[in-house]
Amino acid sequence: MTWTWFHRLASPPYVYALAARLTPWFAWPAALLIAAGLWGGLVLAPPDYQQGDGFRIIYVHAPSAWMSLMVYTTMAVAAAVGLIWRIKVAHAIAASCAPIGASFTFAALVTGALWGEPMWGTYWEWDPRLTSELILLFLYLGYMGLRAGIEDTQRADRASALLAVVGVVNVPIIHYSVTWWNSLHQAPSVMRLDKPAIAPAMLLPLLSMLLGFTLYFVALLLIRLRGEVLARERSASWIREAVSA
Amino acid sequence: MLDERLEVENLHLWRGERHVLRGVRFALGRAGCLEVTGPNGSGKTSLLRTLCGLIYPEEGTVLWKGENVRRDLPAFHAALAYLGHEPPLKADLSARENLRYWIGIRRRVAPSALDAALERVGASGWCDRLVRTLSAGQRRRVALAGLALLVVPLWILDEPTTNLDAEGQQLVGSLIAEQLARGGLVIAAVHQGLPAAVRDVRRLELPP
Amino acid sequence: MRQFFDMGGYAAFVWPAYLVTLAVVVLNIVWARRALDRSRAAARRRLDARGEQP
Amino acid sequence: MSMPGAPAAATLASAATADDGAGATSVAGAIEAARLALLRDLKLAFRKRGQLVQPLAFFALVTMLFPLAVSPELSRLREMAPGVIWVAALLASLLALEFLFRDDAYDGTLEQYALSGQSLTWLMFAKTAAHWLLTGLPLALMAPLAALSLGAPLASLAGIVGSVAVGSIALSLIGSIGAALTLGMKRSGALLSLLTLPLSLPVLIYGARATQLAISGGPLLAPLELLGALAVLGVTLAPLAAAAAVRISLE
Repeated sequence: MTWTWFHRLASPPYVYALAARLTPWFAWPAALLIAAGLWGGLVLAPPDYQQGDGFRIIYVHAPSAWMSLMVYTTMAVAAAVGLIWRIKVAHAIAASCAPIGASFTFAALVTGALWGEPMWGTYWEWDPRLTSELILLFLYLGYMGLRAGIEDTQRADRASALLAVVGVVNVPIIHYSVTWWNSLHQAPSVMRLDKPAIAPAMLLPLLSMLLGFTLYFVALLLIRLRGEVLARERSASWIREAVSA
Repeated sequence: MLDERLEVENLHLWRGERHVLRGVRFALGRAGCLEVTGPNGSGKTSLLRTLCGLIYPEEGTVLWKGENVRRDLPAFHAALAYLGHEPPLKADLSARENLRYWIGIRRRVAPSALDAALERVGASGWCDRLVRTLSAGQRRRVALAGLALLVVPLWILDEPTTNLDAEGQQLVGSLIAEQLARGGLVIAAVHQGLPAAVRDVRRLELPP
Repeated sequence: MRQFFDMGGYAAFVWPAYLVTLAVVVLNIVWARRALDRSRAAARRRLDARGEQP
Repeated sequence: MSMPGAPAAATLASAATADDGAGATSVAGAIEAARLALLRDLKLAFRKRGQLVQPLAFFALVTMLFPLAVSPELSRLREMAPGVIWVAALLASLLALEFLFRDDAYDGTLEQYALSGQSLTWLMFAKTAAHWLLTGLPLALMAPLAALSLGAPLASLAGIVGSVAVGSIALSLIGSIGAALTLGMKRSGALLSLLTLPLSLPVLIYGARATQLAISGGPLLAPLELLGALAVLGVTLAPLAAAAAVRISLE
């Protein structure tokens, strides 16, 4: 059957071993790409004509913001798969995502605020992107709170998965409403970031950072996934194998 | 149409770190009665709730008329009456109102049938009092009246005789006997065994 | 070099931003490892507890 | 052995055909079941009127706090009125959410709903509708009083009632998912707000805007339409999610 790969991917022992084997294949390229991105972003890229060297925050802010959204989407997709087909490994992936996503949402907020002070003259501006990011943080916290509140892992998996799916349906609605709201109250004195055509010397480090962070996320996910898979497994024989290894 | 028949294959259930059901299997055909026994915490209630489809087992299947109940849960539930160990009654409604809503949600009930069922369980005198003023045994009787109204093929009962006096226990016995006489199936978790009126009972003992 | 660390006068914003992100990146690695170790310890405990049963 | 009046004479086969009248799994059966579930909740609520008044009293209290905390100047209050009314309404409806499923879960009613063979989605819809009738609608009817006390003109009241009424439909629906997910937890209040409030933000934004336009006499159709869209989306999706959540919580 062509579906055997799917079933194998849903089998905990296989996933546990595979995750352990794959981790370095993501971790090292991630480290290289991030190092290259840092070098390119901090040293090689020229200062922005408007923001001077302050724009260099983009090389950490954009990847963090990207992570916050990508991780949430990954979490919701994994949760939906787990909910529909009752696949434990999918629930394990979703559970692994939340702390990673929440921490990077936090980083995106802090770096956004640090970027805001020199650009807007204030650390916190009720800018639609920052506001949406803040709401996203609350969505992550709610997800983690719900998980923590339910003792039984299986029930926690299913309840939090449903919440993630409801959340991901709502994220675009929330973002749209926040943008709409912001367009009503926009103060004209505030300087806004316009989108200039970005020079390749500026763009390449950014792309390198984005890809590096994505690979780093996969590596992180694989490590966490092993723990979550182990926690969900009942069969003694392979737990023994996994623990002794 | 296939015969009413409940088959349980190799049921495994975990609650947290406890392996509660370890390979439970049985089959029950028309007019079959199964009593589930076992010490406290042996998983009697968990087993019944799994049979109902409320709990999803780790492994194993429950077949109704030869088909996995998960395939069409509403159809299975329409053929099933479940009585948990607490009577599903609202304290702020009278016994009669409770029955009207509880049973009415499943099927149309004529007021005369309602009266008959209440009389049957000896509730005629107090069926218009709020349930919060009734004793535990009286509440159990109201639940039994509901059961009498649910003429469905499969009854799953969790400790149906709790809090009942001798006469009430007999009532449970005759209700079950009637259900069996019309070809229905009964699965009951019990502590002291089913009342004597029920004969030909098979027993499933859950290990501690 | 001095010029590099000065970041054209934006040092007070650029470096904290990088520092926070770096901290999150490193902490995530530490947390993930620790979570894995915890699950392994829990699994080991579960195996021991189940030792008596067949 | 059968006693007089007992339905023992009925065979299972004939009982099955008798059941067809209510249509165990038909749409008509589902609607009848939903109607009964709605009536049951309404009747229960009127038996316990004390609980009914609580969210309303809370709403009135919160709106009263603002003049005391900020300033009794009507011009300033009028500017804040939309925000005050909507935040108070949001919190009041949240307060009532905790009771939405609690009793039903405790006394086994929810279990019987899940095992009734009827669509749990329809039953959840009925419960949410009851919840709106008992909290959202009264809040909408009370909002004009709050608005008047905050200096809103008489002409704005119809718009305020409309926006709170439509918005609270969406709030009840969103809340039903959160309430179903936190079912059976011991201290669920804080978590329930953490789950529900972020999802309620669009309602707050459009609702407050509609109220603001109503007070300033502007055209409030646009935000009202958006509120309506949220309510429609909620009506179609939220009961499904709430039913799934209830099944998970019963496991």
